[in-house]
Amino acid sequence: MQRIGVFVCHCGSNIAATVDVKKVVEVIAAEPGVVHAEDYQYMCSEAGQEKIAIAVKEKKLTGIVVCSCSPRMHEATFRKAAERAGINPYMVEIANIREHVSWIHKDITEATEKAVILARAAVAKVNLNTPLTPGESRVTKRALVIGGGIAGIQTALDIADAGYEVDIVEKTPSIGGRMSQIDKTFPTLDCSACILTPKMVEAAAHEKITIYTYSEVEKVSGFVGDFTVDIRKKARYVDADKCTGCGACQEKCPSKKTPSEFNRALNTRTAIYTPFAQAIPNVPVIDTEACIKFKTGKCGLCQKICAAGAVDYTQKDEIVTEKYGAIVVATGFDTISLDKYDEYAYNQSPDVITSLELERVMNAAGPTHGHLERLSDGKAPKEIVFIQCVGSRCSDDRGKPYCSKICCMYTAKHAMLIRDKYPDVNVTVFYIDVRTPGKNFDEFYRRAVEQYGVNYVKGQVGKVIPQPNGKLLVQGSDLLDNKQILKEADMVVLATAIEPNKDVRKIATMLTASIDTNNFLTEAHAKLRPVESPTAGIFLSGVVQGPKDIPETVSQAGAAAVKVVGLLAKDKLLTNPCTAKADELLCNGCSSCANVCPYGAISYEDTLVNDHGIRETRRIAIVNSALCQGCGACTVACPSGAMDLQGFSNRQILSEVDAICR
Amino acid sequence: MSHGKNQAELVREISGTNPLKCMKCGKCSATCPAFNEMDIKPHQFVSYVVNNNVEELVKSESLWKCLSCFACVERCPRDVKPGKIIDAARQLVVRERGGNYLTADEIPELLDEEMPQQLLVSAYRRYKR
Amino acid sequence: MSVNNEFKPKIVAFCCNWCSYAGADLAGSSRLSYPADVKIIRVPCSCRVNPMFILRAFEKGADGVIICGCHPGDCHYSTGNYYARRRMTMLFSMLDYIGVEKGRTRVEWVSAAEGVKFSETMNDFVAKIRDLGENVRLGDLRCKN
Amino acid sequence: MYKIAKENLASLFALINETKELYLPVEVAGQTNFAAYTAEANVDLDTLKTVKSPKDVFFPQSENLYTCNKEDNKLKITPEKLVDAPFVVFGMKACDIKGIEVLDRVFLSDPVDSFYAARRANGIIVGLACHEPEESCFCKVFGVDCTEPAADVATWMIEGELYWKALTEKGEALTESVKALLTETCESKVEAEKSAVKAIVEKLPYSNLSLEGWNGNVLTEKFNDALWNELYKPCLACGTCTFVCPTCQCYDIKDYNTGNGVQRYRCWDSCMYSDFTMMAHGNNRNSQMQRFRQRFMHKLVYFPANNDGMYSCVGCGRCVDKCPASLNIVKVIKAFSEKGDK
Amino acid sequence: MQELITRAKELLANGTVARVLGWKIGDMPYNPEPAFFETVESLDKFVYNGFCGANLSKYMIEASKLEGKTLVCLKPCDSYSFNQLLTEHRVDRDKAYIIGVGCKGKLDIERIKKTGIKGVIAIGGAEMTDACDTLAIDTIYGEKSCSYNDGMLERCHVCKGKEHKIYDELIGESRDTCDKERFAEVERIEAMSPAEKFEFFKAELSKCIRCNACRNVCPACSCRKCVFDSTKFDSAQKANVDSFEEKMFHIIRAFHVAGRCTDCGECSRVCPQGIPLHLFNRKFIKDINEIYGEYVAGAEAGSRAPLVSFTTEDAEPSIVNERGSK
Repeated sequence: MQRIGVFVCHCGSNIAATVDVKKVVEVIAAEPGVVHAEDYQYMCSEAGQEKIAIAVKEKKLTGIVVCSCSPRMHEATFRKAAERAGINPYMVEIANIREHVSWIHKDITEATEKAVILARAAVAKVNLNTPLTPGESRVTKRALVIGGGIAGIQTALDIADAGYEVDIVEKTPSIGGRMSQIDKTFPTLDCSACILTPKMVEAAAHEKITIYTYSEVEKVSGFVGDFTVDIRKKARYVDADKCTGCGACQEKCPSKKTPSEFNRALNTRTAIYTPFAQAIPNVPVIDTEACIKFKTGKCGLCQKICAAGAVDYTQKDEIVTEKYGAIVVATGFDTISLDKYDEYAYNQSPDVITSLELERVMNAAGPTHGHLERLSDGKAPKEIVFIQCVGSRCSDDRGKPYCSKICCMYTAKHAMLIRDKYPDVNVTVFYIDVRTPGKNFDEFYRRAVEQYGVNYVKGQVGKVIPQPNGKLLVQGSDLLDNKQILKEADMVVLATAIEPNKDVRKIATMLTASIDTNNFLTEAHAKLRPVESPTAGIFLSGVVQGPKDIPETVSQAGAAAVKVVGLLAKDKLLTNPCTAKADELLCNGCSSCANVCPYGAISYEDTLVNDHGIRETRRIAIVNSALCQGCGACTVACPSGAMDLQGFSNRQILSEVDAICR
Repeated sequence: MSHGKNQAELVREISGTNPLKCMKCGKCSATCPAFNEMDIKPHQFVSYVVNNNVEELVKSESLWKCLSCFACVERCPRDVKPGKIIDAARQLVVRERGGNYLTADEIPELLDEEMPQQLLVSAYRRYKR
Repeated sequence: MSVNNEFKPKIVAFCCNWCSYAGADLAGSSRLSYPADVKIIRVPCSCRVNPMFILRAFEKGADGVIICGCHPGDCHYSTGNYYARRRMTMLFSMLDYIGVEKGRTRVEWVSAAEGVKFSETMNDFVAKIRDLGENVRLGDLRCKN
Repeated sequence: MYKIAKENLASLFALINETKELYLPVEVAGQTNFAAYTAEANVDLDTLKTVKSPKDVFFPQSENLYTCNKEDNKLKITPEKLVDAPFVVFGMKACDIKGIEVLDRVFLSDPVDSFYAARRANGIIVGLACHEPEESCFCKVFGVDCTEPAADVATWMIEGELYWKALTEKGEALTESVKALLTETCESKVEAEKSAVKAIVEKLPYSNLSLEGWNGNVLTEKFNDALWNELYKPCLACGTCTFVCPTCQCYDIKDYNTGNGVQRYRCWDSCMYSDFTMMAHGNNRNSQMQRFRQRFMHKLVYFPANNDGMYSCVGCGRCVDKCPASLNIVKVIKAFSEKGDK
Repeated sequence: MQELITRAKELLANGTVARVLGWKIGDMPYNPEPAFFETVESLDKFVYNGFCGANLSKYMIEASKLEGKTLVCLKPCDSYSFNQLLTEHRVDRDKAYIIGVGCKGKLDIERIKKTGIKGVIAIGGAEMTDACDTLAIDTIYGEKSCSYNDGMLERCHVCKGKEHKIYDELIGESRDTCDKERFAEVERIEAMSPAEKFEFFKAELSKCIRCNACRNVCPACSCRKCVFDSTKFDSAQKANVDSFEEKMFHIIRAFHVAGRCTDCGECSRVCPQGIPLHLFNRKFIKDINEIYGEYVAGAEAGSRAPLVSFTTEDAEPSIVNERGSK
């Protein structure tokens, strides 16, 4: 039995005006376990807290009930007061007699009665409280960034600049990501490569950053502060230490028919290749699917030509195991498949392209060397139609229900660039809404219309029909004129919806990070914790969390870095002691609890138990208190009651129920 | 011709669509082969229902110009199905005239030599449920 | 006022710490009243509510039990209320099946911003329980005197 | 010897119930058990064996012992009132009456259980002879004569008439109080019925079960027998056998918090349960084999050792009928004798 | 049956299995008991007939702890239970050699006796090999008969089908004995008024003697220590007749097995008071199927039970107001 002290606060007249505080003290003093009860004007004041300290000392209290305002207001205050007085902070319970009593009830008898009942419930609970101590876990001062696009690079740079080691894992042969494919950026129209490549170089050169390209995360275990990750370094068949990046191998390679991933398959590449000229590292990889040597055993030209002797056909995949304190997911996006959008004739005509493909067409390093031309016949287009919201804001299963956010702006950019460079080309944009929130965004769009004469049509395109003459007949509606428009275009550009990278679901599973139905990772709080995953130690950077443009991505990447740095700066983590705990004598090892745990905090171990003389090895649930956030989902999933939540135990809650219902 | 249930509600009920889902993209009108024949355009059907102005929709030319090709239904990104809405409006007229559907025996005598095959097909499509 | 013999139901409200308890606090600070018959038990999440707690409340004489949590999708622990939703649906269906009046149990999603909804919900729930009268089908007779 | 037509039994029950509580077999939702008589009760005298034995009329499944309340900061203890009015149990079978004799040995010997003693002192038992014994019956093995229930009043149901014969003073008094409904008759029909039923008993498959080797003196030998390790295996550790048994008398004492005080009550317990005789240090029988062995050793060895050779089994056969794993005392006894044969 | 014994002997003799879990011949025609056989000779007492209703899958929890494999005989419906136990890591697949035994519906002696048959001495027609539709029953009170169908367990009338969901080999033919609507009784209760429902369950549950047979036989109730026996939860209960605790016990028990119960019907088979306990479990199964989509517990090992799963589109608990009693 505890020795409980009850402290009833007047809160000036906030409580005392509607609750007979003296009466509460009198009634509660007679409760079993209560050895001290008093009231005071303001319990949260220094003098009030002092009263608690004195009572703890004089009455040898082991538990404290404060009848006051909401625990959300002052629970922490009174816990600290208890700790200073020498008792465990978790031996404190609050009876909320202000927000839940005095402020909502007018009748004093009724309010007093309710205050007594709430106090009784708190007393009943404290009777079953046990001292709890926050756990500690160590922090490995190294971060992992998954994805080497602008989001990943920026996060890594910011973390590294703060003085912590960072590893970047990038799936493709080079870092750079989508931004490296983009020609110009809105709303300033500066060259994407010009602002990205210095960052890539900086990352590669940074002494705190290690880059694993052509690599994938294979396995993740552990928890916040102490993750262990296996990284698979895929065989490049080129020794990075020897390669000078001269490019001779690529020139000689006879296998030249593979569609270039970097150029969105608008042209081809060789079997041994670097995705683009500024690739980092500037070390080619061999695509074994395309390589004649790997397919037939004959060839070996690249090896012969390589003066550095870097080509090594015997290279094997390598697994690197590394420990991290925090993990940032920055896996980015891709455009959706247009296979279900037959009406836009994307698969029928090479002159119907996506906006990302247009970026490559417009880029000097792209398949047309930056000349705007039709991919079917190389002719310069005279009439270009842009179609917005292709697959975005779509409630059927062909597209995505969300707005892809970046399309309005890049379409304005494309339209403007074309009109600027080729004033004789007519540009028509079919739109549903033009969305331009952002600094200088709407001004940018208006310039496209006002200064560059881009023809914006409010309406959607119903179908694109390739004509025998090579033209594309675009049938759309102009809702403002209430007309149907038929337009012969030379080129159609689709603002295709973006979606998270296909691999993200696999990664989310490995990280036990929650993911929504659209495959975006869920943030811990939509407003207040937008760069953290609900899973402790996992952070989100870039489009993996939701559609974003470059400036937003960069700022979020920085924010994620700050969160990581904040975590790595700690030597030890204090963990919330109100975590779940399994009673090993009751546990069945059935996995029900692990199935409902949102944090992957529960694992199973074969444990030797001594059950009243019976010794046997049993599969027992083990809760990792560093991961557990204390929601209690597991406690209800557990049929035997083995799983219980410290601080909100089954017996504690039942005792509150009993106290209220008596 | 309004008794009991409000007509807009009837249209919603018969068509099984929710016009409020419309985001006014106009893809229905963009895709409609009978657009030029219509006085009220497919994308407008929705607002007539939303604004409870079914009476006018029922009186419109469009009611009988729609081919029920269902291109708008196929292409609508918001699952609003203007084709079903106009079909529902037609239903109101048919029901008002006392019938619900034609019976199979009635069809032959109604057949016109010059009636295009396409209309027959679309009629079947329209009335199959 | 204090002398009346009208039926005073016992009502237990389980509120999740992050949304509904905060919603109740907001109802308090906004002075939005609801009957004193409602007594709130704070739980970390609606998924912490074991059906056993609810039956225990009825056993010991409660006339109504209401569970409040974050709106689906807004759970502080991301998925807790989804589990709570299934569990409570099943439990309520079973209680209905054995002949307990449906109105005695309820789940309501109340966010931290919905002080008004909290108060309205409680007013409505208490009114419904008053209409239903005393809980005679679930209590333990030993607790009745 | 008296008799009463079956169709007049309702009046008889009503008459008894006017002055006394009456317990008799009542059918509820397809099952017949002893319950308090009410005008609406579906009385069922045809079912040979009620699911539970009627022992709970004298030793209820759960009964309150006392209640504690707090009054003005002082603890107030109110003992439960003892039964002080006569009541009648109608329709007990000979085996179940023998079961009461076993319970008497436990509860009426020093220290006397006052709750049980009060019920025994006030209870008037009207026995009903068996008419069609069933294959699971083996009362004969324990010397029970199912045609001659050793009650305060013995009755026989023969061709739609209940024959009534008082055997004790209590029985005489009860007979006196209902005499208006009875008519006097001779015993010849009863004698014929008895010999006919006895002939059937001889034919029952278990009637010749041998108890050889089971007595109070074989404790160590039987306790250590390896056979238990085999026999217990199908046992599910449920309490069906103990709860339907007319002689099982173990109980647990528990507290119930009513919110206004605490009720201390006792309820039947089963030696098959893992928490049976649980103590602070744990349980002294921690395997199901031990718990299983306990039940049969108690019935066939420990009890006779302490009660002049009396077994605490009366052969009612309820465990034979009801065990979910088809285990029972007969199989145990047979297993030991088969082993002896080898 | 002979084929089964021969095969079991063979597997025991060649060391594939260390023991056989089956049924041993009883001392009455209708009471074979679950048994472990460790020697070839002991298998002479092996029996498999219409009275072998007991679901042996739960015994595999203990058998999984023993050295060597256990040959276990599972009927089609038992195989669901085994799968469920496997899903919950309660049995070890590597420790089991599963013979899927044929089943043509199992008999319930209580049902046979309810037809007025007393003093049973011998029963003909219960053997698996028989195509008999009628049981010839020899009693002390003369020759009686009962149709096989009338003597069948309730669960066999709503048979889940003759397919074994997990096995190493199959011996014997099975028959789908389903001739009743599985949820008919649940629907009948659902259609009652709240007062009628309450009276129905009150009458049924008032018979409960808390013997725990339902719980202890249940393959889903495989907890090492039940919450109702545990001192940790403040929920321990024992034999409190006519109190709320019976209702609480049965509701919570049904809730704990909801989504895990394979509807094997053992609870109703063993209840000494004949309480139709399956009506609780089947209600949950019906609700789960209707609200969350068809789910068959134990049909597939490793599948995720509905109550440890969710979708963001799940129905709100208020759906009970629309579906439940009016």
